[in-house]
Parts: sequence; C-alpha cells; structure tokens
Amino acid sequence: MDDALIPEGAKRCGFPTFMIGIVIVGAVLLWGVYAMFLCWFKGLNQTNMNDYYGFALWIWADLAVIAVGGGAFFTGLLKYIFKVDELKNIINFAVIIGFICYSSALLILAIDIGQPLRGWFIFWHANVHSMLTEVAFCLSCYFAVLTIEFIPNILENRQANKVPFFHHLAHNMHGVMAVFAATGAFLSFFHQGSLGGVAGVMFGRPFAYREGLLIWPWTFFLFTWSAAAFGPCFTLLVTKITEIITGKKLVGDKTVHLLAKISGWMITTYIIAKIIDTIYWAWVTVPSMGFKLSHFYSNNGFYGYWILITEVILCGVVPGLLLINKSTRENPATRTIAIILGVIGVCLNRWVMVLQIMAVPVMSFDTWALYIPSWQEVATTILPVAYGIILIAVAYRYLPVFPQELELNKSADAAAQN
Amino acid sequence: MIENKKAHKFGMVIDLDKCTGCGACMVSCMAENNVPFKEDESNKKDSITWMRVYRLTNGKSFPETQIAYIPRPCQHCGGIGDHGHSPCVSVCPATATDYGYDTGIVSQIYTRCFGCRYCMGACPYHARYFNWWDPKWPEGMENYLSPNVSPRMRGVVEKCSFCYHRYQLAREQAIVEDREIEEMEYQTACTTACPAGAIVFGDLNNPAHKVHQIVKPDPHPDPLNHKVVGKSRNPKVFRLLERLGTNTKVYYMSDREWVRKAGDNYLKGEWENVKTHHGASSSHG
Amino acid sequence: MKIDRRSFLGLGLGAAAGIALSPVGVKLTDDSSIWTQNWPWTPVPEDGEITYDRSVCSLCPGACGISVRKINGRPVKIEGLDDYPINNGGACLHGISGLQYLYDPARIKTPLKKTGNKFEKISWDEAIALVAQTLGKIRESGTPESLGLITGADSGSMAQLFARFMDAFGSPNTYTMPSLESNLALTAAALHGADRRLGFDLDHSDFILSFGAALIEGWGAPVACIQANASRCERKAKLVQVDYRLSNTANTADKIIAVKPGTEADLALGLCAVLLTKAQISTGRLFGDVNKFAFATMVVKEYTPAKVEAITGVKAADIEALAMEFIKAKAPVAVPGKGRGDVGQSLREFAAVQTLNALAGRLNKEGGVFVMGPADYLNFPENVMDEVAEKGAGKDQLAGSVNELVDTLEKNGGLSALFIYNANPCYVLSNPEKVKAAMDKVGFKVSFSSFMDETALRSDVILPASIFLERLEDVVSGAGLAKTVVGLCRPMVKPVFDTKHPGDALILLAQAMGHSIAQSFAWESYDSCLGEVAEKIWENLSGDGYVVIDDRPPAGTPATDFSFLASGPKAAEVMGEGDYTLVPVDKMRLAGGSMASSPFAVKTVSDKVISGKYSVVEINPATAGALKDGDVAVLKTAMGTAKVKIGFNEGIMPGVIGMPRGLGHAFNNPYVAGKGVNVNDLIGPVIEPGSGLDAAFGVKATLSKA
Amino acid sequence: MSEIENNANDGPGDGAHQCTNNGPKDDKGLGLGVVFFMGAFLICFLSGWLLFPKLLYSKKEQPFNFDHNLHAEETGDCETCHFLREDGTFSGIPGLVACMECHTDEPMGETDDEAVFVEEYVAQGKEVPWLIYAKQPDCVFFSHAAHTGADGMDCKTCHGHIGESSSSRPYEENRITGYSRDIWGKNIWGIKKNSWDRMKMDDCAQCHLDKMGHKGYCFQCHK
Amino acid sequence: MFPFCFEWAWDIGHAIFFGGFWYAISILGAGMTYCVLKAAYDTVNDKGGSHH
Repeated sequence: MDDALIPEGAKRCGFPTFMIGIVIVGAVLLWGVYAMFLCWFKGLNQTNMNDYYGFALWIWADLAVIAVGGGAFFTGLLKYIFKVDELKNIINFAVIIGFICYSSALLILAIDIGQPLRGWFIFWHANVHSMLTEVAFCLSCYFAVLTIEFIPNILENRQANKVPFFHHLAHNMHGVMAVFAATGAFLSFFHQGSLGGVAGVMFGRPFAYREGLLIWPWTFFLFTWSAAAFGPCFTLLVTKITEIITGKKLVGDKTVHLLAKISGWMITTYIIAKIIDTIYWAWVTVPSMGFKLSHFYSNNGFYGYWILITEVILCGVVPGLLLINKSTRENPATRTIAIILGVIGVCLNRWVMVLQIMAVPVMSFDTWALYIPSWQEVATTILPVAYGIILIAVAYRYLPVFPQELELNKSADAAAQN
Repeated sequence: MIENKKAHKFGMVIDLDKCTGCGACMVSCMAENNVPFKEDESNKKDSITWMRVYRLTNGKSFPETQIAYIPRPCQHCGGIGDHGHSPCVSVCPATATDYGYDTGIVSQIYTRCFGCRYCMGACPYHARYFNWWDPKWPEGMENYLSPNVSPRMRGVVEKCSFCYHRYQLAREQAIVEDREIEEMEYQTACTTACPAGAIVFGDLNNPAHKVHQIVKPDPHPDPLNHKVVGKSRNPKVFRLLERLGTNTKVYYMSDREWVRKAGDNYLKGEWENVKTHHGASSSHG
Repeated sequence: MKIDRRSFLGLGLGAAAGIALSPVGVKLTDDSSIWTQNWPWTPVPEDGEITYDRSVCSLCPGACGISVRKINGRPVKIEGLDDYPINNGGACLHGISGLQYLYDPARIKTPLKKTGNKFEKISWDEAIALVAQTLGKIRESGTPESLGLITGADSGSMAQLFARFMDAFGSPNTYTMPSLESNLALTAAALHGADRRLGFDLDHSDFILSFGAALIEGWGAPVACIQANASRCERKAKLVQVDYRLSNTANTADKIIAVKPGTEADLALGLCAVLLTKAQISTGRLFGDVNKFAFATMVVKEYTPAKVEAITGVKAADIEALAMEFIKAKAPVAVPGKGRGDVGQSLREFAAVQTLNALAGRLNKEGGVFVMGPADYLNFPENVMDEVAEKGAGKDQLAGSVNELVDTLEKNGGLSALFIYNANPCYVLSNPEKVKAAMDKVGFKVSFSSFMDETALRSDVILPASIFLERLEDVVSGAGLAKTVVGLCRPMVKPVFDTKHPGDALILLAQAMGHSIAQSFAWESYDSCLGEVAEKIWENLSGDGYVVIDDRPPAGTPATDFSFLASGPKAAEVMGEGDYTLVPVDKMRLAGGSMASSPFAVKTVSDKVISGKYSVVEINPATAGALKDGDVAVLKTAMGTAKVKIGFNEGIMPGVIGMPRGLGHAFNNPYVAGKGVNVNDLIGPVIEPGSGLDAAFGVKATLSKA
Repeated sequence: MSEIENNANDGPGDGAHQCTNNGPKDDKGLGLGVVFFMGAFLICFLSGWLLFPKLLYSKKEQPFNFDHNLHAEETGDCETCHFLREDGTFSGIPGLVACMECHTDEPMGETDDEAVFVEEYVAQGKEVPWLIYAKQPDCVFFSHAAHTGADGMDCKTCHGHIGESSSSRPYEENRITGYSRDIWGKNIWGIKKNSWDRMKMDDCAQCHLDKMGHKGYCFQCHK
Repeated sequence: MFPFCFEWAWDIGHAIFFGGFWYAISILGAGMTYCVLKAAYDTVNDKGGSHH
C-alpha cells in the first residue's frame, strides 16, 4: 500500500501491522496530549507540584531526555569535526533520537510554564544572567540545528528524492553539514552546561550549589560531559531495541563497538570528575554553609546514600569499566547491561539535580518535602516516549536511516527467499 | 532629583520574644495585598501567605518545651556582597523580578512573570508562591480588593513586596509637600498590624531609624565569611541562613540562644565560635 | 482551467507569505500575551480617592478601635486605630479580616421564614408582622413569660434594648451566653455583691499569676492583653503560668507550673492556705469580710501543701515558694479563666483565684484587680409596662443559666417562643445535639443573626442583622479589662444586603405589637434612640469616637464574702472513661465563640491544627502508644466519637490530649465550615451546682487507630 | 534527467522549484499556481496591513461629546479638573460632584451634549462612564505627582493636544487585550513621531533613561 | 534579544551572550541560505541526480 515510500530494497512489515502498532502507541500519545491540554487550559493545578516542588517530574524528564539526547551532538561532533567516518552508520539514527529528545524537551517546557502564551518573554525580555535563559536560547537554536541535520535524511525518502530540488538540497546540506555540526556542538556545550548551571548557581540551596570557573559552576561542565558520555549509550540502547523489534541487524558491530568504546572512556573520565566534585562538595562547599553530608541523605523516607552510590558507582563506574574493557564491550550481554546502567545513571543524576534539591530542607526548622506526581504529570511525561516511538517507526519505515541495513541483512533476506 | 539622594535600604527587625504567633501580620498582609484564598488551605505547600509564621520548638518535653514563632516575609536578599545578586533575581529568565538599588527591595512583576518557578527553587526561605489556581473570591467579596496592589492571575509567582505600594503612596504625599518621607510614613502592613509591636521597619541606611539603631548593621564584610555583609553588631540579632550569603534585610532578635542558633545551620562546635563573634567586627563601627 | 495540487500549494504559500509579511503575527503574539495579563476573570479593583474612617470592632468583647481604609467610599482594609485607649493601633487577625464578614457566603441576605424544612424569602414587613402576630397571641394567652431570649452580650444599649423589650413584653426569661465577662460578673456577685465587674490591671502588675488564662490567645480583650504582655516583657514583670500544656501564653511566661487539668482551683486554694499560714496574713486584717474565719479554717486544714501536691501534681515546696513569691511581689495579680475563660469554667476556680487576690490585698490596687461598678452611661426612659407585662415579668426564671435552660427545655419544655441575638448556642454550648433538641421544644424561634449559622438554621423566622461595619452602636469594653471605654461603632458602608440594624428590627417589632410595648419603643429608629439614651456622653462619643468612663482603680477596698468557698464546694468531675483527658484548646487564630472564623483566619491556621477535613489533636509522644504523628485516629468520649489526626506535641502534659476549639462548623461557608470537629460535641456539660456554669474543662477519652 | 521531465508532467512538485524551470509546455499549470500564489499573497498581505488593524480595534463613542477646548478656556488650565489630591494621588477624570461645582441642574448651554449630561446623568445622579484614552492596565503605577509636580512636566508630553480638542474622538479598544489604542499607538507597528503618540513601557523607559540616566527599577512603575 | 527590547543593555554580559547567539543564528542562516540557493542553482543547471 505504501510500498512507493519505503526505501528501495528494504523489507518492512505489512502496512496493517504497522498501523496497528501506531494506533496502540498513538492511544498512549493521545492520553498524554489530553493531559497536556488539561495543563494548558486548566493550569498547573492539574499537577501535584507545589510551592516546595516548583520543578517536578517532567522537568526531570526534560533534563533526562536532553542528557540522553546528547548522543546526537556528540556523535555529530565525532563524525563531522573529528572525522570518525565509521560513525556514518549510526549518525542518522543519532540525529533522529536527538530530534525526538529535543522536540520533547521543548514541548515539556511549553507545558511546564504557568503562562504558556508569555513563553516568548524568555527570549524577548531575556535576563542574560539566568542559566534558564541560556538554556532556552541554546536549546531552541540547537533544535534548529537538529532539524537541519534531520532534513537531508527526510529528503532521501524515495519519493522526495525524486524531486530534483530536494535531491540537490539534501546533497548540499550534506556538503556543509560540518558547519552545522560545529554550531550544534557549540550550542550543545552551552545548553547542556547551563542545564547543569541551573542547579549549580542556586546558592540558597546548599545541596545544589557548586563553586566553579568564572560564572560557571562545576555542574555546568559535568552536565556537558555526562551528556556526551551517556548520550551515545542511549543511542546504542535505542538502536538495540529497534533491532530487537525489527528483528534485523541495523548497525554493524564495528560501529557499535567504536561508539561504545568512546562512550566508555567518556563515562570513565566523567565519573572521575564527578567523584572529585562530590568529594570537594561534601568536604569543602557544604561544610562552609554549615551542613554535613548526612543532612542530605537522612531523616526522610526516600533519599538515602543509596541514591548517591547507585548513581556514581553502580551506574557510573561500572558501565564505564565495562565499556572500556574490550572483552566486556564486545560481549553483547555485558555491553547491553553497561549501556542500560549508563542511561539509568545519567537519568538518576538529573533526578537528583532536579528533585532531591527541592526535597532537602535548608532552614534549620524546615522539613523534608516529598512529592508524588499526578496522573496528568505522568501522562505528559510519557507523551514524548510515545511520540518518539511513532517517529522512529515512521522514520525507520520510510527513510534510509541505516546505511548498512541492506548489506547486513542480505544473507537473511536471501535465506528467507529460499 | 529623587534618584540622586542616598539610596534607602529598607529592612525589618522582628523581636521573636515579643511575637505571640497570633497571625495578625499574616492576615494584615493578605488583606493589604489582595492575597487570594481557597477552600482548603491546610496544605501549607500550596497556600499563598506572603508573610508566613513558622513555629519551632526546642524539642524538649513539657514543661521544658519552648516555642518560637518566626514570621517570614520575603527576606529581600541583597545577595553575596550585597550587590543585588539575590538568589531569585539572578535566576529569573525574563527579568520579572529585580533588585531596586534605590530601596533594596526585590520586586516581582506578575504581568512579566511567565511562571517558570525557577525563582521558587532558588529561594531557600520558601518566600515565593505560585498561583496554581485562578484567584477566586466568593460572590461580592472582590469588592474589598485594594486598587493599590494588582491582583494576580493564575500561573505566576508572587511574594511579599515590603508593601511597596505604601512607599509609592507615601512618596507621592512627600512629593506634593516637597519633602522627604518620614520613618513612620512608610511602614509595612504587617508592622502596623502587629499587636505585640514585635516588628520594626525602616531604612537600615538611616541611623535615625529605629531599625538601624537596633540592628546596627556592620558596613564591612564579616571577617569569618566575606560573602556576608550587613551583619548585625547587636549580639541578640541574627538573620536566617546568613552564611549562605543571601544577605537578607529581615533581621530577627531573641534573648534565647536556641532560637538564635536555629536561624542558621552549624556544624558541631561551630555555634560556640559564632555566638561570641558578633562583637568581633564592632571595632569597625 | 485545471485547479490542481499546485494551485492549492500556491494558495497556501501565498497566504502564509502574505500573513508573514504583515503585522498580524507579531501583533497577535504580543496581544495574546497581553490578554493573559488582563484576563477578564481576574478582578481589577476600582481606583479612587483614599479616605480613612474610624469605628469600633465588635466581633469580640475586646472592642478595639479600628481605622477603615476606603477607596471612593468602598472599604478595602481594616487596621487598628492609633491612640485608641484599648488597642493603641494594634489589631487582631479577626478584626483585620472584618471585611470578609461583610461579604461572607453565609450572610443572610433577606428576612427568612421557615416553611417545612426550607427557608423562604419574605419582606421585612411580612417578617415583622409575622413575629408580632405570633408574639401577640402569646401575650393574649396570658403567658408572656414563655418568651425567652438568649443573648451574647450583657452590656451596651442593644442589650438594654432587648432587656427592655422582654420587660415590656412581660418575661423574665433572659439568658446570657457564657463569656469571660459573665463568668467574672458571677464571681464578683458571689464574692463582692451584685452588679460588679472585675478588671485585671495587667498593664501595671509586676507579677502575673495566670491560672491557665490564655492571655495572648484571646483571653479578655485580646489586643489589649497582647500589648500588656509585650509591655510586661519590657518592664521585666514576671508571668507565671499554671497550665497543663504549653500554650503560647505559657511559652511567653517566665515560669510554668504544670498542673493536672481541672485542679487549678485546688492550687489557688493551696496558695491561699500558704498565705494564711506562712505569710501570716491575719484574718482580722480583712475588714468587713463575711465568713472569713470559716474559710480560713477550712482552707488551712483541707489545702495543706501536701494535700494540694497530691491533687495537682505540683510539689509542696513549689507551692510554698510560689505563694511567697506572689505575696512578696510589689504588684501581683492572679488571673482566672482557663483558655479564653468563656466556656468550661467553674465558679469555684474563679472564686479561689479571686480570693487569692483578696488575701494578698490586691483589690482595687494599681496592678491588681479592680472591682468595678457597671458602666453607667445610658439613661433609658422608664419602661411602659401593662398588667400582663407586670405579671409575667414578676415570675421566676425558668432556669439559672443558659446551660440549665437547655436542660429544662429538653426535659420539660417551657418556652413557646425564643429570641436569639448575638449567640450561637447550637454550636458553642457543650453537647450541641442536646441544645438542638431543646431548641426543637420551643415552638417559635426568632433569630437576629447576620449569618446562617448552626442556630439560625434551626430558627423559624430570621430578621437578619446588619454587621458591625454596617451599623451604629455603642460598644463597651469589658472582659477583664481594668478600664471602661465606650466606643462608637459606626456604619462604614451601607448594608450590603437587605438587612437591618437589630435595634431597628426590635423597634419595628415593638411598634407592630402596639399597646404599651409600642409606647416603650417610641423611637423613630435605633440611631435616634442611641442619641437619646446616651445623651450624657453623646457629644464626646460621636466626636472622639470613644469615651473613657474610668481607668483608675476604684476607691476603697470592697468587702469579700467567703461563704461560697467556706462551704467547701467540690470540684467538677471529669466525665467518662479512658486513658486520656481531652481538653479543648483555644487558639488565637480560630474564633471560638458564636462568631465563626474568617477565611483569612482559617488560612493562617497551621497544618498541626487542621489537616484537610480533620482536626488535629495534640498528644505528647510519650503517651501516644502505637499512634504515630499524622495518623488518622478515632477519638471516643462518653459524648461521642470523631475521626481526628494525631499531632505530636512535646508541649502538652503526658496523658492529656488537646483539641482545637472553633472547628467543625456546619453551615454554608466552604472556606470555614466542614473542617474538623466541634470539640463541644465530645464534651458533655457538667453543670456546677451553685453557679449553673458548665464546668466541664475536659472529658476522658480513648484514641485508637482508624 | 528524465526524472525531472516526468515529474513536471505528472504534476506534483514544488512550486518554487517549478518557477525556476518554466518551460513553455507546462506554463498553464505553473502559471495558475503563480496566480494563486500572487492572489493569496496579495489578499493576505493587504488584509494583514489594512483589514486586520481595523478588525483588531473596536470603536466606542463617548457617552456624549466633551469640549476640552471650551472647558480649558473657562478654567484656564488642566489642573482645575484633573488635579492632584492633597495626598498626592491623581484625581483622574472628574466625577459628577466635581462637574457640579460649575454646572447646575439647568443646562449651561444649548448643545445636545449638555442636555444629555443634565438629563441622563445629573438628574439621575449617575457618574458619566467616560472611556479613558490614556487608561493604563492594572499592573501600572503611575505617579502624576512625580511627573507633573516634582519634575514639572507638561501634560502634553504624554497626553498630546487633547486639551485643545473640541470634540471627543471615538475610543478604540483592542479586542484581545482590552487596551486603549492610545497605549500601543495609532501605527500598527507602534512607530511614533511625537512623544504622545504611544504610552508603552518603552516610552517611559526612554524618557527615564534620558532624564535620569536609568530606566528605573520594576517597582517604580509596577504594582 | 534585540537592541530595542526593554532589557537590552550595551554591556559585557549582553555582548557575550547575544554575541554568541547571533553568531550561531547567522551561521545557521547563512548555511541554510547557501544550501537552498545552491540547490536551486544545481536544479536549474541540471547537475543533480548524477552524483549518487
């Protein structure tokens, strides 16, 4: 039915099967959209956020998707600037994942604000000293970059590519992609960093506050580094999932191993920096404000030292080591474990930097505050996931996302034909 | 002409030994500033009270128990070094809140605010409140609203303004009479309401004002912590979370040591040094 | 001509480009954001000229002067009035939120008549005619004494006007709701003679011994007391609080004497005994006093420090030391009245405390207790009473107090009509179910309420009263204040609804009834009546807004009659069984009497007092057993059961649990009503013989996890 | 290159691309697209510029005509009617009581407007619901005392020559924002020629910057 | 964001921030403009399609 749109030579499931999948995920999407409209029309009272929890679940989701979406900029940086040519086999997919992550992030921000129609004030009336302003500017610009990076892939659709102008446009954009990728890397560096800065500059919140370099707290650099480190993990994870669902090998082992190796070294170096930062914070920064480390991890029903240990050791050191070690990296099982742990680790880090901050009492007579999100928050947080699945499904079906697909599945196809 | 005079630095000192926790300041503030209310206000985490009275105890058992009530308006932080870098002002992405260098008052402009709530996260005093709901008054009750303070709409942050409109009105009066504002002409609603007379408000920069005389703010940075300026040279006076460098303009006063200690966080043994330190910088004065 | 896809594409692109190059996009973006800044459903208060008007608040007996800020005549804010002799510029949260009462959702907007179970709107003419007709029939039947009146206040022209109506009608059955004022009057009557008031000169005392009085939480004139306490701190005058929980007053005190609840009188008598033995106060010194020897003998024998220790839990040595400290102070004063001192009080306790003052020679001394005469500034013309009135008014009262009246009515009935003014007995009195049952025995109930409260809901006809902001009235200070100030409450705004001044309603009613009653009420309106009867002080009253009748100690030492205590009255028993003693707790931020709290006041209340729809009970963690902070628990007493939340509080005596008073209202104001339980539902009245007071200071209770 | 030709014959394709490739054979289809494009562009462009501003604002007439010129001649200045109160606040548009200080129950002239004033407002004791051209939104605090009093500014600087008008122009209200058109200015882009053409925050800020060297702090003008 | 915005100031903070911002925007804008124009040129000059 839609054969004309499917890339030449590629095997895809039947259109009805495809639509059934889309409808099922679409239902979840609609649920999220319904919750989104509730938040827009009835206001943020639809959430369980409160004056202690001004940032809550979906801001965590926002930071988490941006972190894991960091795979796009980092892979792009490696491919186009450092000319790691092997990564051409996964760059398209990394860009799509990044596109999904960043469009979701922008959507979440649009739901999150109390006055969506005034959202543009952040640009127009920008306070350049606010980390959030930097986030907004760089995020939107980088989203434009991702769109630019995504366009050639879309234009390579079999039908679109027949249009000479589109064909040329895609070709020319490929030609100058390095410029876009460089700009994207520049923008990414700042918005990933300023997301870290959002928490790090809050000198009224000892749990969040970090000293730093010039105007940038250490969390600024840690966030950028961690996004670059864990982003590829997420790209690999989504690739793996896509391979499982499609039942096809889509990216060659060589590429996967290379990206995993790079990620492993990034994680390892990041986690060393993170450990140093944590130690300095715990032994120097925090005591200067009159706090002990234990203050942040006791006297409450949820946040214990477990969260620190899980984030740093289990989901930081462990995946780092697993990925720098050749044997564990090339073993699919241990590699998958490592990338899953890595993704959890970076999400946990964002959780801590968004939610634990709000829960920790600062005034000596204040108490811990914990919060449970409402269904509307959960639905709007799941919304991007559903949207992402649909977009990946559509892109995979109609666009030549994986250059190696045909080659890697030749024998299988041949076998099937026999 | 008005701008060129020496800048004011309006501030407050609250005598916690006089405060009875009666709540008159909270209500006076709500009535003065058109603060809305809703049916269930027992969840204090979404209940808008620009002035909030915290209750703390010394943790001992009856009859040794002691209570202290801490009225907490917006602290109008001057920020590290008192350069106007308050925790909230510095983070607002849309410049909906600023630091008035002429008064030391931290503003909040509801029509500019787009409700990102970053300022609330940055404020350790929970002095900022979000309008989760549209404000709604029972039929007819909107008749008592004051035109001097703009009612807020859903989706924006609000907070204590030190009753800035009272300053504006006092200033207009002074302008037509071609003179300066007197100390008692500009007083916040909570100050005037307090039946115990626990709140004193005025210009911390003006030695003739009572608040200055009680607080005796140290013009020099605290030698123990250079982030801290304007520390009180009165040993009974302290500020909340002074060590974070927020440099608040709301001072508290108590004879009770455990109350003064509760104003900030101290590591084991630190308090003993700090409590005797008040006089240390008095050599400047 | 072929219209194809390309044409549509052209159309679309052209339109988009055209719009993009016009101001539409920019303007709509900007204007839509401005729209959010001026949502039509967000009110915009009208601006105008600012004026200030002065009046007096009559929400509570405190009678503070208030300044009302108006914009173009529209009241927007109430503040304390500077230089007013009672509150000197201060105000309490209830007074400041006064404007919320003006537009309260529970306001009664027109006269109402009950038909079946529903209220029906009627006109004022109809309402007055209906009441006049029904009362006329009662008079015709020759039983005018079967009209009752329950009123909240005993002073001022409105009280006298109602009393005059009852007289002219021919009924002695007027009952005043218990208040600190009435309890003090009862004490003075028992000790010093009828028609006396007691005033405590806290401003000048250097040693205040408070027997549980919540001096800064609504006792007496709340603002005056808070200011007295602040000046006490400055003067370094001492406050010793006898209490079983750390009230805010206890917290501000220099010393707390922890007593078992309900044994305050015993401690006071124990202190008296110490004074008589250790301080060598010669009974002969008490000139002109009655039964002083009998009292002295009894108290020295029955209230030895050891015995008192056993009863109260206060160490004998501490009792002796306290007594000596009290007598040695320059200007000591002992203050009675647990909490606000209105309900749950016993005459024995008030008398014991006042006796302590008498023994210490503190009567009519600066910084002591003033035994004052009535605030005598009103001159009503002589009442015209016909034969029916003379006969009826001469009959005996049905009961000695409003509590006894409830008993009598519930058992035997006895009233055919009842006026209720300024009172909400169906909420305020202990065991409101019984009060409601008693009310149901009365055929015809006329309420003069401003709000559809628990009692108004059970009335047959409502003649809605304008509230204090809408009416003229003289307001006399009282409530334990050591001075007498008459203030003038003035209308700050025209009545918002179709309500009338209750004085006007009463005059119209009297005139509708005709005959001698009409002659007694021959005024054009209440306003002219007030001008006439208060003529003595009217010029100053209307000019300055207040008149200070008296603020010095009365001359001489009044005689004390010790007979009541000498007879050895027994302490009231605590009702029921249980591990805990439940006591009501008065909170400044919650109105406790007939006036419900405002939305603002309720908003300020801590989540340790109200949590959602639950009342939170205070309990010392040491005696909480398996219950945890924040648990929902079932509280059971002999009178009833309620679901409550547990709130740990180190500051309450182990074994005692405290429940906030002023919650559990049931009427149409979602901001105030439907929150928590009415503690009076759980505490049964224990009527004290001899005084008729409900002396139930608490009740035995059990708590179990829900 | 056969691909292109095929596409061109098949029809679908991008208009812009086809424009550059205008071979005579597909002139018809392409021309139509261009015509549609141009037509739609012109209609939308012109309505955006001409119709939209008209639609955006509603025109309301004042209750009756007011002759500022005449009144100003009688009283000699603006302050007689638009005065500062003793407390320094600005009285704004005079209320009925103020008008009645000169006017009486009897019409003072023979104009229809005077008759409307007397019959509909004076006789019924009703305030005249004037529509205020210079009405600022609720969030604005503006001290006339500080500007006309202390600084001695002329009314004209902000309000223009309204005092010299002899008839009341219609009041134009933005249908979305509810603002008077005088705030944004007559020009749809908000471009101004005179100091009184616009009354936006930027105008306040500009003047403050010029005179005081600083745009001022938020609370100076906001409440 | 623009020099005519209320918050705009000619100071170092704005110079760095908006310098970076407008720089990035110009790169993206210039890049895209180049691509589109070049594609249009290529299409007209029949150079497309043969490269793949």
